[in-house]
Amino acid sequence: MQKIGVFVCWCGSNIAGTVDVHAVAETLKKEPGVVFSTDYQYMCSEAGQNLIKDSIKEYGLTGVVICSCSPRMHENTFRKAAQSVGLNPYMVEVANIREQCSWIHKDMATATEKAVILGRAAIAKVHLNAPLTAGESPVVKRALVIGGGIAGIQTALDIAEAGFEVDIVEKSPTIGGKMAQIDKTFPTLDCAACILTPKMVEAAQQEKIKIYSYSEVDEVKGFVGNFSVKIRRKARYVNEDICTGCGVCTEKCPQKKVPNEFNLGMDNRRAIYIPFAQAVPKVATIDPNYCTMLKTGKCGVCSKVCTAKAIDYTQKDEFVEAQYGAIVVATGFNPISLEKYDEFAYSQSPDVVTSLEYERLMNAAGPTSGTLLRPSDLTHPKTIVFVQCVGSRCDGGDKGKPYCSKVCCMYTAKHAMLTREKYPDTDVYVFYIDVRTPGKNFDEFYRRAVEDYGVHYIKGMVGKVVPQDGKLKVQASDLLSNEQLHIDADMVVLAAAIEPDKTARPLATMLTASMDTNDFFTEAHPKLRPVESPTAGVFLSGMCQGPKDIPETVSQASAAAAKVIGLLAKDKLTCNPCVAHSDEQLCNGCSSCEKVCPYGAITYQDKEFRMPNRTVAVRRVASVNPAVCQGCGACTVACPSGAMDLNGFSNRQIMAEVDAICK
Amino acid sequence: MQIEKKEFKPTIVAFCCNWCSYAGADLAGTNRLNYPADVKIIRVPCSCRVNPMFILRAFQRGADGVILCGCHPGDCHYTTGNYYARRRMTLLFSMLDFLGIERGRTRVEWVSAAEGAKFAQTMNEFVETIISLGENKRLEDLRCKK
Amino acid sequence: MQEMMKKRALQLLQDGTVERVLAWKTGEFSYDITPAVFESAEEIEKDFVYDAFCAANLSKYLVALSKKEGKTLAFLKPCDSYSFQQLMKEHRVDRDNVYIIGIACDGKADADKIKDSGIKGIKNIADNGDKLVVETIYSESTELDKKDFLAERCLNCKSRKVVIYDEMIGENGEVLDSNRFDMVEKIEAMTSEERFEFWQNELSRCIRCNACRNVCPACTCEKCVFDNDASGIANKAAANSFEENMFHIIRAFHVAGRCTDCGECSRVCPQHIPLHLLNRKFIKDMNEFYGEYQAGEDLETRPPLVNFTMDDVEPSIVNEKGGKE
Amino acid sequence: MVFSYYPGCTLKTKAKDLDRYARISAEALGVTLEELPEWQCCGGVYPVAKDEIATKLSSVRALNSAGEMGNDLVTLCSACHNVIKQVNNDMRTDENIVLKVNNYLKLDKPYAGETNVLHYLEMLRDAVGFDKIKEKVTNPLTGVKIAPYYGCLLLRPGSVMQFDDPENPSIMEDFIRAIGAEPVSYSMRNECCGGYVTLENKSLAAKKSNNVLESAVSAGAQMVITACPLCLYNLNKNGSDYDIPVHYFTELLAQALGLK
Amino acid sequence: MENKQQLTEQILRMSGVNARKCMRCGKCTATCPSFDEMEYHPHQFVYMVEKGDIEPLMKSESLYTCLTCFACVERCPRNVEPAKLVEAVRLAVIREQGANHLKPQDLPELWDEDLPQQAIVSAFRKYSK
Repeated sequence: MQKIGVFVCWCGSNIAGTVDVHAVAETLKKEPGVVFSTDYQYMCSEAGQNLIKDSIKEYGLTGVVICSCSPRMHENTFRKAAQSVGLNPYMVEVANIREQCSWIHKDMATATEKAVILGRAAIAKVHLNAPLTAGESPVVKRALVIGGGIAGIQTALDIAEAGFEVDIVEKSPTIGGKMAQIDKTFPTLDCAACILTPKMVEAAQQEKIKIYSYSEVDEVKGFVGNFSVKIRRKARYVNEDICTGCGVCTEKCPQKKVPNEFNLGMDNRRAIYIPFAQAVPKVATIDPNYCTMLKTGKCGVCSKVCTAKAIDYTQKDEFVEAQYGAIVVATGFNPISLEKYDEFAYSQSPDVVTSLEYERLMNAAGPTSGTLLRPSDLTHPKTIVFVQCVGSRCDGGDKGKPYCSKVCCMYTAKHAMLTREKYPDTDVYVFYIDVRTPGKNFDEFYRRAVEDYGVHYIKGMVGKVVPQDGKLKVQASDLLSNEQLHIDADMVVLAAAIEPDKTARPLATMLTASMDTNDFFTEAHPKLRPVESPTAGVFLSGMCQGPKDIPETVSQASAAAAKVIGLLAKDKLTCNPCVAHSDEQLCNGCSSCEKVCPYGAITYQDKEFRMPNRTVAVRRVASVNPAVCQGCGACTVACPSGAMDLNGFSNRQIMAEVDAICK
Repeated sequence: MQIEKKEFKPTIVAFCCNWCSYAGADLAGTNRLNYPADVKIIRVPCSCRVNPMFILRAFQRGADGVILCGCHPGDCHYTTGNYYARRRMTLLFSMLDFLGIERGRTRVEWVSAAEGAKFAQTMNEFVETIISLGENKRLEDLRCKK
Repeated sequence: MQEMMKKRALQLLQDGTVERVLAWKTGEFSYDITPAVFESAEEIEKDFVYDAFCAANLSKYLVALSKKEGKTLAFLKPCDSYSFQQLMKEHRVDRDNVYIIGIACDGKADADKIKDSGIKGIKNIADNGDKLVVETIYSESTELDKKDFLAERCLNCKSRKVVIYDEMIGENGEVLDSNRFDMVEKIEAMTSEERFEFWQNELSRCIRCNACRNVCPACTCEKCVFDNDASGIANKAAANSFEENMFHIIRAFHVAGRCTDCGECSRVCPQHIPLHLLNRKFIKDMNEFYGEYQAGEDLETRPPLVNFTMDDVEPSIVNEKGGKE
Repeated sequence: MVFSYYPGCTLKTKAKDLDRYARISAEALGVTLEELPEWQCCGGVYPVAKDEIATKLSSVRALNSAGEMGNDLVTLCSACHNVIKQVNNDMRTDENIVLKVNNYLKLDKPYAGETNVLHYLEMLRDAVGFDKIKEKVTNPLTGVKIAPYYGCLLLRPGSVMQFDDPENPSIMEDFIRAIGAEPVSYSMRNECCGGYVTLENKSLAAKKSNNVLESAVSAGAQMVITACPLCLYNLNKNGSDYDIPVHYFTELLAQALGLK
Repeated sequence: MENKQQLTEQILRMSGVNARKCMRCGKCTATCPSFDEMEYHPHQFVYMVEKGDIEPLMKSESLYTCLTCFACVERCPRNVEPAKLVEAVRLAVIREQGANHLKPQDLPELWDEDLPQQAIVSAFRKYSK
């Protein structure tokens, strides 16, 4: 039997004005288990807290009920007070007789009666409270960043800056991501490479950062503070430590007809290649799909010309297993495939390009060395039509993505503006549904494109593109003048919707992190925890969480880094003790709880149970990882056998409250 | 002849999730928005913590109405809890209706931490409904043939 | 059928494929058949029976049997196979330890219906394909059409397809368009008052014998919450008039999304309470609110109660779509 | 290989060639086309409105009749194909239509879209295989530059027709390659020729037809092929700015197979 | 007013179209091969039906210049299906007694000997009841 003390607070006249606090204390004194009951002016004051502490000591209280303001206000205060004199803080319950009683009722008799009932419910609950100890788990002081684009680089740099080790896993041979392919950035028009490559170099030189390029995450185990990750280092057939990046091999390789992915296939590279001049790490990689030596065993030119002797045709995939306290997902995005939108003739004419391809066509390191030439005949295009929202804002399903890709309005304005600036004799049309420019200096930028650069912005959409006689016959609508336009264009640029990288979904499964129907990672809370995944210890950076531009990506990257630093700064994690736990004797192992757990906190194991007649039975039972569980209780209701229960809000505790209220 | 009518004071249990609705109830208090004292709130971490058993238990022990309040769908502190609660309560309420229990006795309302006024208004409406339904007899009587 | 099954059971037992056979044997009367485990050829030769009265769903016994050493041969009717697959989905049975022979089923006879038809002193009922031959203690013999005496659940059969098996005896059937929700709809069409009276009439007969729970293939909890003192709702004897309601509602809720609608609960109820209607109500609601779902149909689909969509119906749907006021 | 075959009214009158060459070619390719015993005109245009029931009945009768014989239903005229496939889709997806149609028809067994509808081209691609056709070709049309004309009816709506990629189809191109000729790629191949208004609005039909032919001619086509009698008529009659022959694809098939 | 609303509902029901899904991109109008012949263009059809302005549409020649080529249906990013609205409005017109757009007596004038059956059949199906 508990020895319970009841403390009724007046809160000055806030409670005492409507509730007869003395009567409440007296009535509750008669409840079973109550050995002490009193009222006082301000329980939260130092004197009030001392009253509680002294009473705990004097009466040897095992449970405390405080009838006062909302537990959201002072529950912690009272718990700490109890703890300071050796009572487990979770033996304290608060009956809310201010916000939910004295402040909403006028009649003293009614309010007093209700206060007593609320007090009784709290007493009934305390009877069933058990001391809870917050568990602790150690924190491995190293972070993993998956994805080496601008998001991943920024996150890694910030974490390293704070003194923690970070590993970056990047699936392609170099870090840099999509930003490396971009020519200029809006709305300032500074060159993307000029601001990105120093960061890439910094990441490479930062002692705390280790870059696993050309690598993928194969397996993730563990939980917040202690993830164990298996990283596959794909064979690049070049010894990374020896290669000097001199590039001789990439010039001598006889296999010249390999589509160059960095320029989106608009030109060719060799079978051994360095993706671009500023690549980090600047080492060569052999493409096994094209290398004659690897495919037929005959060639070996690169090996012969390599003075550093870095080529190794026998290399195999290697695996690294490492421990991390936190994982940041920064897997980024890709433009969607335009197969389904061939009314724009993307597959029918090389002069119909995506915006990212256009980016490369404008770029000095691109296939045309920065001169804008149309791919079909390398002539200057005189009329260019930009089409916005290709595959964005659709009805979902086969039609395309239901969301706005967010960056297209701005980069299209940028393309249009840059084109007009470099080639003033070019006619530029932009077909838009809405121009969306929320962002610092964004609308001004777009207006400049229209007002200063004379870009023709037309509210409407392109309906059909017909390549004919060297032109692209564009049929479009102009909704404001209610006309159908027919434009003979030289190039058409499609603002393809963006979608999360294809590697994100399997990664989410490995991390037990949740995703929305569009394969964007979901955040722990859309407003308040936007850079955390609901899975503890997994953080989100950049486009993998939703469409965003570079400044937003960098902000989120730094925010994620701050969260990681906050986590890694701790030696141990204190867990919320109000977590679920499973009674193995009762558990059927049916997996219902696991299915509703938003945190992936529940796992199963086969356990032996002693049965009658000295037999042993093996049964699959659930166990909850207290470091991961957040205590929502979804599992407790999903569980038919009642094996799953929640500390601090157990079935019996809640039912005791129900009983006390309904008596 | 005058029959003396005893005023019916219903017993009403309100389960409120800690993050939204309980805070909404607190806000109703802070703003001094009245609702009847018949409503007694039980704090739960999330609407998904509420087991149909608790609701039946309340009726068993004499409650006349039970209401469950949680974060608005999409705003759950635990992301998905109220979605499960919504399904569970939909099915439970439908079953009670099927058994001939007055459907006004159970209700789910999504109340955010900012919706103090909505909380008070909801409780006022609910109490009114319960008073109009009168004492909860059917659930108790289901097993005893008159 | 019986002979084919028997022959195959003997073969599999003798060639060591299985250690034991789960099937049926005759109880007190020829129409009172109980599940049985046979471990030897002799037992099979002696007691093995399969006819129109082999109604029991065998799947539940495999929770324990599949954990035993050696394989168990189980004969599963379509109904049983759904239950078995549902148990697999919940990791309650070890598939590798069960050899399943699916048996085609065209419905089981209901001995009570025969008794109710006015035949007195039934001694024996023989299953003769489409006909049932009833012999009485008065040495009378009557031939009845089996289809006139099918159990209620078989008249509303949802599926004649055995969904999981190692081999089939008889030709596997199809999923059927059944009218199984007709009665639920009929009750829904009653007024609230009438529904209450209907259920009061039914549930007031409950004697809490637990037969429904004990036979239910979804009720395989290691320990039922109603038997667990620590659960706070255990009750051996009813504490007040509410207990039975609570028991039946909670039981139906606990099996919601897991109940395959095999109808065993109503079959075994000694008080003839149509308990399956509670389960069907949940099934019907789940189908209507969250899309068609058949428990036990496959191993992958998420049961509706551990699933959600962001635009699920609100509980207030009951005000629009519930029964009549 | 046996298929039920729905020729449609135009193939019995003005477009006998389309039909005749299809039959003899099928036979040569080992396909038996069993003409449905009693078929009625499909109406020529799909009745779009949800409350159009009577106008869908003839299609359902044809579908059900093929279904009763256990066959897939092959159609040839693009319009018939479009109508019958769309009605079949209604019978698969629109409960209301299924109910009303079945109430009306009182078939032995209610029909709910069980029959598969194939266009003759689909049959060539999926049942026969273009590779097999290539083998059987005795008289390849080597060097002939042919513009495939799909029009709108074969392809749209893509989600229902499931015929080919509605924006970038390839089945006719593959067919052209199979008979040894060279397909010409041009973007107007899936644009409308204006066939449905040919009766009333010759100038609009002419404009649309000429646009199609212009695109084909400028891409270097020597002839155009189609599966639709209405398109054929319209391109020939109204597309008079361009003097380029328009043929039924079956005619070329028969020719390549040495049957013409 | 009530009539207007009824008419709108009738059109929406007959077509099965949800006009509210339209995001006013104008792709239907951009892709329409019959644009020049139309008084009201596909996007206007959608918008006017959404607003309940059915009467002007019913009086419009546009009903008979739509080619039913389904390009707008195929290419609409929002699955709005403008052609189905055109068809529904046309039906609303020709289902009225004596409102047939095409009458048998018109035929001889339009006839030529190569005209395939389907041209006539479909024209009657589309333009008369």
